[in-house]
Amino acid sequence: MDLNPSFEQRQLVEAFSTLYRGESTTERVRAAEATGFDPGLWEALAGAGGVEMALPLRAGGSGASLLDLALVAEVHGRHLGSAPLVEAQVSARLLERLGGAAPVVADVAAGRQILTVALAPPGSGTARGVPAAMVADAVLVLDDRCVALVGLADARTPVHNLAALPLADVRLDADPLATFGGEEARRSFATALDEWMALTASALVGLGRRALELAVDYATTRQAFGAPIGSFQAVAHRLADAATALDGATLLSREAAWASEGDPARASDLAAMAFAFAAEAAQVAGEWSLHVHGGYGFMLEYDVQLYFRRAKGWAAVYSDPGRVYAGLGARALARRA
Amino acid sequence: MDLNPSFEQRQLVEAFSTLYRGESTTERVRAAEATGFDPGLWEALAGAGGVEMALPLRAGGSGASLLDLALVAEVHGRHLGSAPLVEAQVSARLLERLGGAAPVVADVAAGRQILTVALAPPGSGTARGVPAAMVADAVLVLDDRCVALVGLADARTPVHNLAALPLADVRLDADPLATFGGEEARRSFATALDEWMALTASALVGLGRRALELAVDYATTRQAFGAPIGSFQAVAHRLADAATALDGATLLSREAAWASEGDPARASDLAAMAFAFAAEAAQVAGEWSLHVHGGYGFMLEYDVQLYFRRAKGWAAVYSDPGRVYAGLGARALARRA
Amino acid sequence: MEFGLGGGHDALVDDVRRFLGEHLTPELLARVRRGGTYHDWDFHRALVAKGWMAPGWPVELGGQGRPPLEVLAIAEELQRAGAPMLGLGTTMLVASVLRHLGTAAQKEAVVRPALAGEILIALGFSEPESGSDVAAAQTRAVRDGDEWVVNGQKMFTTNAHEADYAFLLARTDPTLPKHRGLTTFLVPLRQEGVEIRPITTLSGERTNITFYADARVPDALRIGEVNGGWEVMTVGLTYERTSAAGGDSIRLLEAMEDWAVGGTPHGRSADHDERVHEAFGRAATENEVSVLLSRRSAWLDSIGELPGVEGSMAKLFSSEAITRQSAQFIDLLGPEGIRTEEDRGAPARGEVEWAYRFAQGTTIYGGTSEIQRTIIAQRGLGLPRG
Amino acid sequence: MEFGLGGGHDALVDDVRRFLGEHLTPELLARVRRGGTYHDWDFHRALVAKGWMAPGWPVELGGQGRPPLEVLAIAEELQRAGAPMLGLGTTMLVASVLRHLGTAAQKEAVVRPALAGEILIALGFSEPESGSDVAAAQTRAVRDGDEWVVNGQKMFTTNAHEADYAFLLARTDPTLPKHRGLTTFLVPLRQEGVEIRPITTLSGERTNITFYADARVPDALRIGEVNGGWEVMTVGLTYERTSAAGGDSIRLLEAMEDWAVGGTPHGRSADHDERVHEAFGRAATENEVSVLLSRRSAWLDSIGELPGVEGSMAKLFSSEAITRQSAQFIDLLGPEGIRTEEDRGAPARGEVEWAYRFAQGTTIYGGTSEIQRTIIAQRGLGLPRG
Repeated sequence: MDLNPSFEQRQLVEAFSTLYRGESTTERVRAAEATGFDPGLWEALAGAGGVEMALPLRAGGSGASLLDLALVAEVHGRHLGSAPLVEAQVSARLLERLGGAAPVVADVAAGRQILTVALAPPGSGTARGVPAAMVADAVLVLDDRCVALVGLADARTPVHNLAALPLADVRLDADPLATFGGEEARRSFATALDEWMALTASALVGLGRRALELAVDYATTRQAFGAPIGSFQAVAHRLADAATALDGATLLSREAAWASEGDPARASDLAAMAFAFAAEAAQVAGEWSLHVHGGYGFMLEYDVQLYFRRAKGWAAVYSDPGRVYAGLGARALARRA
Repeated sequence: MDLNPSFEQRQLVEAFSTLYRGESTTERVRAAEATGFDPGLWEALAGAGGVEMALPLRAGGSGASLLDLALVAEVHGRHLGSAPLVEAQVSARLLERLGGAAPVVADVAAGRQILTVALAPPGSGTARGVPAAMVADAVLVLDDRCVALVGLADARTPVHNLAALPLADVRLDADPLATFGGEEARRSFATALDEWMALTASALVGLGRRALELAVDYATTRQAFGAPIGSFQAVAHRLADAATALDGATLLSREAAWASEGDPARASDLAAMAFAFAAEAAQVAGEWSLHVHGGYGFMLEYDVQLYFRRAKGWAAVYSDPGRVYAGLGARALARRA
Repeated sequence: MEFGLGGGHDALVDDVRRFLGEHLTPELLARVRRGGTYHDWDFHRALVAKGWMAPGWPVELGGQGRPPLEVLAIAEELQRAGAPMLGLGTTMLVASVLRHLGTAAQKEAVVRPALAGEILIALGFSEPESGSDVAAAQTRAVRDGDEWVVNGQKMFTTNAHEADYAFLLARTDPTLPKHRGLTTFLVPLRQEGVEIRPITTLSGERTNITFYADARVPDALRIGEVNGGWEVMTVGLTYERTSAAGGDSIRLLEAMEDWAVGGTPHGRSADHDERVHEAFGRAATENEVSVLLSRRSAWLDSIGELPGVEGSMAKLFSSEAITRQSAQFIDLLGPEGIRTEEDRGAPARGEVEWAYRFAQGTTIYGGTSEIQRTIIAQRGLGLPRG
Repeated sequence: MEFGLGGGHDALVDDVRRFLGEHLTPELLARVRRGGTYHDWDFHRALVAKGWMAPGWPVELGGQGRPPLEVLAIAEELQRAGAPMLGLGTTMLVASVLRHLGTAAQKEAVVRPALAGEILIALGFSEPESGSDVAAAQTRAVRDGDEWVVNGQKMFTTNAHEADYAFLLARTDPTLPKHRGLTTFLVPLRQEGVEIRPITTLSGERTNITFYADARVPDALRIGEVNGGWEVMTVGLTYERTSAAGGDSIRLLEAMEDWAVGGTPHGRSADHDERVHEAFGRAATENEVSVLLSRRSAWLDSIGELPGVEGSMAKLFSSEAITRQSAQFIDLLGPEGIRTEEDRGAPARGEVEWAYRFAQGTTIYGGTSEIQRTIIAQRGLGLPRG
């Protein structure tokens, strides 16, 4: 066990932190709320190899581990990135694993095309609430028969949502751009979902930690009844609980990402655990930070509401934590039975 | 609306408070833990008309309302009465409503015989965890066909339990003492369950309020870091939440009892609501009061553990609150559909 | 002991519902939600015409002389329907203060037109540097002959842009101890020295910052004694704290139940799902408790007792309940739960998503949950002060 | 970054499990539970023989020189199995303090036999009037030549009836400020001036009140400077706070899973019940977090950093988790859940009912949850002191 990031990982985090500090200020996040997408941030991410890094060397990528991507996702979450980095990385890896056409993979790696992935099976010919679908070019969907790559241009309807995410309902009536059948394609798709959960857990951790920092800063300076409000137990003890949960979520989400190579047998369970636990920790941090800000927290002008809304919304795109826990519990019992 | 008890109700509460203060001290409660039954308390209760009062005038009772009984049940809970008053009252009313033999009803009313009621339908010829079954003479059971009055003498096995209640598993292989068939018997049995829930809610409220008082007393006198611990928000705000929940549970359990005559259409829902909410409020009060006592709370010698154990156990005899809430939700949806 | 509200209560509720059917049109609700101003002059005047601006006030003062429980019944129905009542609420809070502490001239000049639906009054307590600790107000008022000159800022002056006056807490003697140098005024808002800048909130409600730069207020519009403002505030804050969120919770559960029985085209199936059923049963129970806690306050009021701790309990419990419930309902709806009301596919018409944002404010305004818990602990349980 | 513990870890865990299979017999577990003394000399000496009394200590001091993560691995397995370790825990805490602050003679006279499994040491911090506020201790120690005379009482001196010494915090100068007039001693317990009175606890554990009436302790058994006891305690309390409840939680979930797959003759069916599945998945996740938080502390220790805040987080999280989980598991079991282990029909062998009682203590001893939250808020987050 070594919980310190490697030298390369520290460099990676520092490089992306610099990028996000410049290209994802809260002013930029606000400016992008109408579409949920900041083209300037996306260009910068693509230019920095944000998608390419996720691909293996054989596909012209830089072969980053899922743990490397998780550390970047923490930075993404911390800065509320208005760009589908996680979706693009996960679907690029999936397409490559499925054996997608090399030119398409190359376009995706370079950020010239954006892919995304439908997290839930489609019903009645529609994939609902697909993340990033308003800004992506195509989506990977798993239906009863196969994994299909479906073009998005004329197939999407925007979904107005709490978190200002570029979600869309996607009609699947046009012919797919490509299909991938067989058991292995299904397994690859399941792996992609695990990767999405692990990376989203990391993004939620970054988001939650920043929300907590906002609360701590505010509670340290704001005075009431002759003392900083952070000196009152009613405030301080809540924040201590949030900090503890976020530390736990940090460890768990990093462990989940590490496990994809380090402990494959547990990777899927750990991804689900990390997703559900980080979702709850981020939600609590968002709600308590908002609350600690008093009336200011309720003003759109203050930043904390940006975190509050995304803490709930980024996770809800896939599932509430309760259902994920239920799935974990059922799997554990099935293994024992 | 008038939330003040009537003059008669105040007299009733005062009379039973005096009785319990004498006959159900915590020393007596401790002394009765091995059996869960204090014969002296039972004699006193029977002598004071504790069961008789629950019967209508036509059956030689004093025709107390369910609300009158609820106020007495609050006193019972407050003093952790080691006697099956609620079970005896509910089953006496049920037997009378079923048209049970007058001499039996008279014996029951006078406390010469103790009846109880099986809260769950029996399975495999056994009614499990029947309250008061170790000290009662007979139990009323609802099975697929009818309501049966079953003698207990040779049919019971004691159930060791958290709350030191005189529970037993009851074998139903002997011939019943009496049976009561038909739809009306079923409905009467359902009413008895509602009454048991409403009265148990009141008992839990009394128990919870006393647990809270113990915590407030302790937190007011116990010093740490140069101040009474009740002046710290970490303690005070928890107790404020418990007090609020208990005030809510008090109003709700009294409303539920009142509704049996005052608003029969809602009586069954309100009884379930009161039971589940009072169970949670009492559990929280028990746990937090125990916690506020620090290491002392963990000593058997201190009284607060008596409340802590019964808060959970008295409710669990029937059900956890979650299942009761689920039943309420399902009923509400069925009505709307 | 009696929990029934009597046949008159049912008739009154029916009457309120008929009124709402006529006046609270879907167009009005949509306009209010879109604009964020939870005051509408047409609806307000319709309420006044019905006598429901101040139903509990004596007839001779412009009310209907209704007992507190009838007043509550009207308020419960209006809140449950989501009627725009913020302007009425603040105006009546101030009218109640003036009824007790105002001069005859103030009653004539302010209370009468307020009850006639002619003017609106906003609250100016909070400041950029003071919220829960309201007595720390720094806005200055300095005497100048028959007038006072006001300088400072007030936060969250909701409806200032519709209102005629702000009920303003100002420091009139900075040399006195914190609670002793304060005075309250009714500051006319339509004057040059007042600037009103809108604030948009998380739930879309519009509120305002108001800036006072040499704003003038005649001494005749001072309430209470000079430097006696804290006594006035004590009365005012007691009225403010009675605001409970039980009605909003009931409306939220109804929206969820509509969703559950409506076929749930895209959400999770609510049939046979114990998690949904449990959440619904729990919410219904909590809502019953909220209603009972509020009714207890009204009943205490009706027998001449001041519901201090009891009002705090009603406010604390109902606001924390809607905060829990709205978060849990979003979870039950799954990915569909975060669709906003602008989305045509939103379950429960987007009410749940909106409620999750709205609920966060209920634990803040009218006294935070922390303030209520301290009141309950110290005044209710008698725990020692920290 | 690396979360793997290496192949040596798996082999070590296997070794511990083999050891437990041999020495932690069902009879021993039953005897410990029945008697309430969570110390057993045979088991203790078997651990010593295996080198697992102080596996992290240097070989020359009687340890095995294992890195902190291996030490934790051994402790995790022992806790998860429910091995009686309270006597070992307090003894090693004191040995650790003495290793840093003891004299050469104390190391020879106390640490050596302690590590050899020959003597046991209990803790004497809490008093009737001081618990969390441990520096408020009133027990007096007065110098008398080469000895000190001790008078006072100590609460919760667990295993005093088995132990040779109590690690005692006493006031040696009442004229100095609270934290400055304290001194720590190793008081021999087998002497006339010491009375040990048993305390039975909610979970059946036996602890003790110890009374000191002119009890004598040689100055050679003073630890640290005279009036320097608080510095000693600071070291001691840091070791105490590392106690986490993750292993107990894991054992509890395993018992519930056994119940769920075992046919559930009388309880509710666990098949297809989303509420049960959700609780199991949540508990498994919380247990993973508890393990990770504890491992982080051990890892920090291994790289030479003091896990202060991190230890508090591990302790806080794991103890609150088992408290929530045990209450919820009782609920899931329904009416069957309150049957105790004496009941032959108890589900999960009564482990759940017992855990509900046991868990309440975990949020108290070794520093209450409130103390941990204050440490995390002030030292971890840098929030201002109250």
